[in-house]
Amino acid sequence: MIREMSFVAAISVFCIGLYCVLTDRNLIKICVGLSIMESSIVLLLVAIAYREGGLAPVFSAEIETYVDPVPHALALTAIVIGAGVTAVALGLSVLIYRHFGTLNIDKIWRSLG
Amino acid sequence: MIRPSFALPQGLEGILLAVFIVMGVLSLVYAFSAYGYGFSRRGLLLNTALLVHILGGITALLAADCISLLVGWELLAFSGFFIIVGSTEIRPGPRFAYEYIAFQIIAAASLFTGIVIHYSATQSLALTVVSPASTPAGVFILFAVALKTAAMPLHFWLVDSYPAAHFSVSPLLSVYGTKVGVYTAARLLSVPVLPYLGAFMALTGVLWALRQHSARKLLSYHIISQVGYMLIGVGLAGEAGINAGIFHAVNHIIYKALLFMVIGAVIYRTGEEDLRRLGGLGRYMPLTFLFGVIASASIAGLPFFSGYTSKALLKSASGPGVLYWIMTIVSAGTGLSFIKLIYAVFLRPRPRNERIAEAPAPMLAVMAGLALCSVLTGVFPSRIPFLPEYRYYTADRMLSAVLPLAAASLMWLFFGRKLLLRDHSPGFQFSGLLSRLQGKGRLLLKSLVRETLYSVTSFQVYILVALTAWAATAVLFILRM
Amino acid sequence: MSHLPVLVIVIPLIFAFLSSLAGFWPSAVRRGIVGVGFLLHPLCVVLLVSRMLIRGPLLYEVGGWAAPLGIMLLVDELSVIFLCILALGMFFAFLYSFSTGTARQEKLHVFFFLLTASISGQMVAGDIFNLFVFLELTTVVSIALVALKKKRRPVISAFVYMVYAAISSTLLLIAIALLYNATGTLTMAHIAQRISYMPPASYAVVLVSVVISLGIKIGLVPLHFWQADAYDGAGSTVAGIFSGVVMKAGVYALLRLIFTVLGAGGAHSRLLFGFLLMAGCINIAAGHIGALFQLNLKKMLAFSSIAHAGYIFVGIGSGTAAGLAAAVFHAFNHFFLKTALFWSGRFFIAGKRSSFIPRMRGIAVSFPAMFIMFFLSALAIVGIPPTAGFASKWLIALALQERGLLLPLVFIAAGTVVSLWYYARIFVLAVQHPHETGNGIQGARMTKRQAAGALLVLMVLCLYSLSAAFFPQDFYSVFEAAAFRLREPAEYMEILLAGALQ
Amino acid sequence: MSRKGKRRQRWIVLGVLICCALVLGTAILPMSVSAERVSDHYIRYGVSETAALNLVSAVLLDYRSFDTLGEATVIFAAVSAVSVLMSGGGLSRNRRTLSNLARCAVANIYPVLWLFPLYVILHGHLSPGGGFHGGVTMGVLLIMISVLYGTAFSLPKLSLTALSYTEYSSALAFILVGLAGVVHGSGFLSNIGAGFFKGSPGDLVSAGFLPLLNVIIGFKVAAGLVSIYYQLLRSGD
Repeated sequence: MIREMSFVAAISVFCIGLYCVLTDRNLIKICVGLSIMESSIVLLLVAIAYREGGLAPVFSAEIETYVDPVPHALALTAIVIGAGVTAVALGLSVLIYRHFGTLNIDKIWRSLG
Repeated sequence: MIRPSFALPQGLEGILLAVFIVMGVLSLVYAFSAYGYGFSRRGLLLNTALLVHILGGITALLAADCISLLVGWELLAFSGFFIIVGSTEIRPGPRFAYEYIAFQIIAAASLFTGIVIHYSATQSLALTVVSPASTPAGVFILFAVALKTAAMPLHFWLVDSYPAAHFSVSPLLSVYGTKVGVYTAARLLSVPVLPYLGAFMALTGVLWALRQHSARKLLSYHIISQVGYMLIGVGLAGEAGINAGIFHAVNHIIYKALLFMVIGAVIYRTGEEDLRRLGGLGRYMPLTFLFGVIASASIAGLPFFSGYTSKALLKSASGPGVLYWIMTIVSAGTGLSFIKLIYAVFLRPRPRNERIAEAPAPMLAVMAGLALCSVLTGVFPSRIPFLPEYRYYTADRMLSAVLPLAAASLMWLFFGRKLLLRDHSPGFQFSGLLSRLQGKGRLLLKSLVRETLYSVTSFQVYILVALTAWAATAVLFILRM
Repeated sequence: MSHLPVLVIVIPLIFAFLSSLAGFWPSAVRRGIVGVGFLLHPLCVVLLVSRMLIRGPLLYEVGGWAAPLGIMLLVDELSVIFLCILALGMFFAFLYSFSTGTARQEKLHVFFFLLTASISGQMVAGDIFNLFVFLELTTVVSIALVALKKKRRPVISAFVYMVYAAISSTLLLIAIALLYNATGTLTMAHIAQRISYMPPASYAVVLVSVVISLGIKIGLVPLHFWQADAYDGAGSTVAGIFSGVVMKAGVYALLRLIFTVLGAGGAHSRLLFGFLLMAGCINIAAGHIGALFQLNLKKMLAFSSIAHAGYIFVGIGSGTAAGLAAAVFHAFNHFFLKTALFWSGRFFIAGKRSSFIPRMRGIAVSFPAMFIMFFLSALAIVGIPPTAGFASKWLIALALQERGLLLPLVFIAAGTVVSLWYYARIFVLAVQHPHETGNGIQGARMTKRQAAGALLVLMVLCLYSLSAAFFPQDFYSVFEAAAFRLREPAEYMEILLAGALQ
Repeated sequence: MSRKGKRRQRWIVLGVLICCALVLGTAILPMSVSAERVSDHYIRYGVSETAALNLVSAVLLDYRSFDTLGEATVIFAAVSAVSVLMSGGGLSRNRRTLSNLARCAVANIYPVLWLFPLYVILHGHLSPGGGFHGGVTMGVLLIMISVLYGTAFSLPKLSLTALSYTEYSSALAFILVGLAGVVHGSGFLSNIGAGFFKGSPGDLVSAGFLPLLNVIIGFKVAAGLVSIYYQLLRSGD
C-alpha cells in the first residue's frame, strides 16, 4: 500500500512542479518549478527502491532485508544533474535580468516581439 | 549505389545531339558579341551558366538511364535560372526567373516520382518505355513532359521568362529547354493522348501568338506551337512518327534560333522590341532582313525550306485525319503571324531621323550559317543520314503546303494591318499572381506565426503543446497497444 | 583487450580539463594542447572503426565487472557510423573555428571537447542510465554554447532551450525508472530480454516518453519551437555543429532505445511505425513551409534541419530494413550538407553584418568562393540527382515504394520543390548587383588566411556531398548491416550476455 | 494577456496536467517488483567484492563508477558554463557583512563545523554519505565565510583562480585513478581488480580507491559550488 501511495505522491509533486513552470511569470520561479519536477523524479526513484521492511543499504551483520541500492545511486546522480542544470538556469536568469531589467516573462516577450 | 551512365544515341537522335552541340557553339558566339559584360565578374557567372546549360542539354541526350536524364533536366533548370537572372538588369528579370525555376523543378520532381515508380515496377533504371501508360509512373512522366514542353495550360513560364532574359541569351535558351522534353517523351512515353495534346498546343500556340505585339513573346508562343508539332510526331506510335518528330525538332532548333538572332540584332541596333514602334528597317539592315525572310519561310513551311520537309514527313506519318487538318490550319496561322512580323519590323514605312547601322559582323556570320543550313536541308533533304526514303517534292504535297500560305497572305492583305497591329491588353500575367500569392502568403503566415503565436504567448504555451502531444500519443498507444 | 571504446570518451575529457587548466598558462601552450587534443580523438575513432569493421562488434566492461553488474560499452555498425559523423564534425569544427577566429571566444574549445566526450559516450553506451548521463552532459554544454554570445536574443533562446531540455530529461528519467522497476537491470541487452515483464500500459508510456523526450532533441514538429531561435542565437560555427552532430546524437539514441531496448522490430510495432511515418510527414511539411517564410538565414537553415529530421523519421517509419538503412544514410549525409551550409553562410552573415536574407544582395559577387560552396551544398541538400542528398532521398523513396506508401512519397517530392524554392531565393539575391554598398558599414573583411582555412574545410564537405553517389557498394553495406542488426537485436544480446552472470 | 485570458490559460494548464497525471498513473501504479534483480547480487556479494559497507557508495563508485565520472563532468560543465556566462564584470570586493553577533558566534565554532564534512567524505564507504554530500557541505562552509565577512575578507583567502585550479586538477585526478585500471590492464576505473588495497570491510582505509575518489569528488564539488557562488556575484559588464 505504501508503494502505491508514494507513487501517487511522486506524480502529484511532478504535476505541481509542471504547473509552476507553466503558469508562473517570474523566471526564478520557473527555475524553482524545474527543480521541484526533478525532485519528484528522485521521490519516484526512492519509491521504486522500497522493499517491505527493508532498511538503508548500509551493511551490518544483524540486518537481512535491505532496500534496493541501485535507485538510490540513480537518485544521487539525478540530484547532481538537476543541481547542475539549475545552476546554469540561475546564471541565465541573472544574465536575462541584466539585459531586460525585468524577470517578468510578459515584459521580456513584449520587448522582444 | 546509383551511378549515372551515358551512351551515344544512335540514328536521328545522334543528329539531334550534333545539332545541340553546333547550335550551342553558334549561340555562344552570338551571345558574347551581343551582351556587353565581356569577362567582368558578372560576365564570368553568366558564361559559366551558359556553358552549364549546354552541358545539361548534352547530358540529357547522352543519358543511358533515368538518373542521368534527371541530371540533365536539373542542370538545364538551374543554369536556365541563372542565365535569366544574371543576364538582365531590369527589374522583372528575377521575378520571372523565380517562375521559370519553380515550373522546371516541379517538372523534375514529378519526373523523379515517375522514375521511382517506374523503377520499382521494372527493377531497372534503363530508359525503357513505360509499358502500361495508365500506371502512376506514366501519369507523373506525362505531367513532367507537359510542364517541360510548356503544354498550353502550363506554358506561362516559357512565355514570361524567355522574353525577360537579355536578347543575347534568348537563342541559346530556345535551343535546349523544350527539345529535351520532346526527347524524354520519345524515349519514355507511348501515350495515345500525346499527339492530340500536341495538336491542341500547336493550335492554341498560334492563336495566342497572333495577339502578341512584343516580337520575342510572339516567337515564344511559336516555340509552343512548333513543339506541339513535335509531340504530334513523337506521340504517333511507330518509327516513322518518332523520326518525323525528331527531324522537326532538328529543323526547328535551327530556324527558331535564327529568328531570335534576327530579332536580337534588331533590338541590339534600335533597343526597341514592340512591333507597333518598329518599322522601316529593311533599308538599314538588308542582310538581317534577308535572314529574317529565310527563317520565316522555313517556319511557315514554304517548299524548298527546312520547315517544309519535316512538316511533310509529319503529315505523311499522321496520315489523313483530324491531325492532318489541324496541321494545315496551324501552318496557315504561322504564315499569317510571320508575315505580320516581317512587315511590322522591316517593310512598314517609318521615317527615321538617325541612320541605323547593320548588325555587327560576328552576328551576321552566325545568322548566315544558320540561314544556309535551313535552305540546304530544304533543298536536299535526302542528304541527311538516317532519314527514311521519302519523295518530298511531289505535286500534291507541295500544293498542300502552299495553299494554307496563300490563304494566309490573302487574309493579311484584306484585314491584316488593321486587326493585328492594334495594341491589345497585356493579357493574364501569371507571374504577377505568383508574387502576389507569395506576398499574401507571407503576410498571412507572418501574422499567424510571428505576431499571434510568438510574441503574445510565451514559450510556456509551447511547453504546454509539447505536454499535450506527449499525453495524447501516450493515450493513443495505451489504447491501441 | 583494447581499451579503445573507453579511450574515445576519456581522451576528450582529459583534454577538456587540460585546456581549461591551460587557461592560466601562456596561449602558445593552450593552443598546443588544444591542437593535440583535436587530433587524438579522430585517431582513436579511426582505430576503433577499423577494428570494429574487421573483428565485428566490440564489447568493453568498464570497471572490470561482467554484464549486468557494471556498465557495458558496445560498439557496433550503428555506433561506428555515428562516431564517424562525430569525429569528422568536431575535427572540422576545430579547424573551422581556428581559421575563422571564433577560437578567441574563451572556453569554446573546452565546450567542444566536452561535447565530443559526451556524444561519443552516448554512441558507445550499452547502459541506458549511462546514455542518460551523457545526454544530460550534452544538454548542459549546448545551453552554454547557445548563450555564449550573451546578447539579448541568444540568452532568452538558451533559457527556453533549457526548459525544453529539462522536460525532455525528466520524461527520459521517468522512462528509465519504469524500465528498471520492471526488468531489474539497466543494461540494454538484459532489458530487451525481460521487456515482456512490463505491463502493456506502462510499456506504451515508456515508449512514448522515449520518443517524445528524444523528439524534443531532434525536432519532432510540435516540440521544435526552441530550435530556430537556439540556432539563430548560437554562432554559425556552433549552429553547424548542433544541426550536424548534436541532432544526430538524438537520432542515434532514439534508434538505439526504440529498436534494441524496447524491441520495436517486434510484433506490436506497426502502430509505432505508423506514428513515426505520420510525424515524419508533418515534420517535412512544417519544416519546409517554415523555412519558406523565414527571413533569417540561420532560422531558415534550422527549419530545413527540422524537415530533414522528417525525412529520417519517414525512413524509420517505413518499417523495412531498407528504409532504416536509408534513414541512417540520410542522417550521415545530412551532417555534411547542413554543416557546409551553416559554415559558408557564416561569411555572408559576417559580410553583411546581419543574417536578414533580403540584405544579402550580391554576396555571390563579394564572396564568390563561399557562394559556390553554399550553392553546391544547397544543391545536395535539396536532392539534385548526382549528389549525396539525392542518393539517400532516392533510397528512402524506394523503401516507401516497396511498402506502397504513396503519400510520404508525395511529401518528399513536394518537399524537394519547396526546399529548392527557398534556396533559389538566396541565389537570386546573391547573383544581383549589390546596390547599397554605400551605407558605410563594410562587412568584416576576413583575412586571406581565415578564408583559406575555412575554404579547405568546406571543400572537403562539398567533395563528399558531390561524390557520395559514386562510393563503392560496400560503403553502403555498413549502413545495411547497421539496419539489420537494429531490427534483429538477438545477436546483439548474445554478445552482451556472453560474459554475463547467468 | 487579459485577466480573463490568464484565468482561461490556468484552466487549460490544469486540464493538461490532470491528463499527464492520469497517463503517468496508468503507467506507474500497476508496477510490481520484478523477480530476479541485479540489486540482489549487490546486496548478497557487495560487501565481499568491494569491501565497502555502504552499498550505495559501492554501486556509485565501484560497480557504476563511469556514471559518477559522467556526473562529475556535468558539474564541471555547469561551472564552466556559469563562469563563461558571467564573465566580463569584475568581482567587487565588498564589505557587506552580517551582524556582529553572527560573526562572533561563527568565529568560535568554525573549526568544529569542518568536522562534519570531513567525516562524511572520509567515511563515505562505511556510513551513509560520500564525496558529493561532503563536498556540498564543505562548499557551504566556504560560502558562509564570504557571506559573513564580505568578499573583501574571503577572496584573498581563497581566490577564484585557486578554486578553478582545485576543480580542474581534481577532475584530472579522477580520470588518472581510472587510467590506473587501464594501465593495469583490467579495464578503466576498475577497483580491486587493478590492485588497489582492498583491506577488510569496516576499516577506514579499505574498499580500494573508494575513499580516494570520495576525497577527490568532495574537493571538486566544493570548489565548483564556491566558484559558481563567486561567478553569480560578479557585477554586470
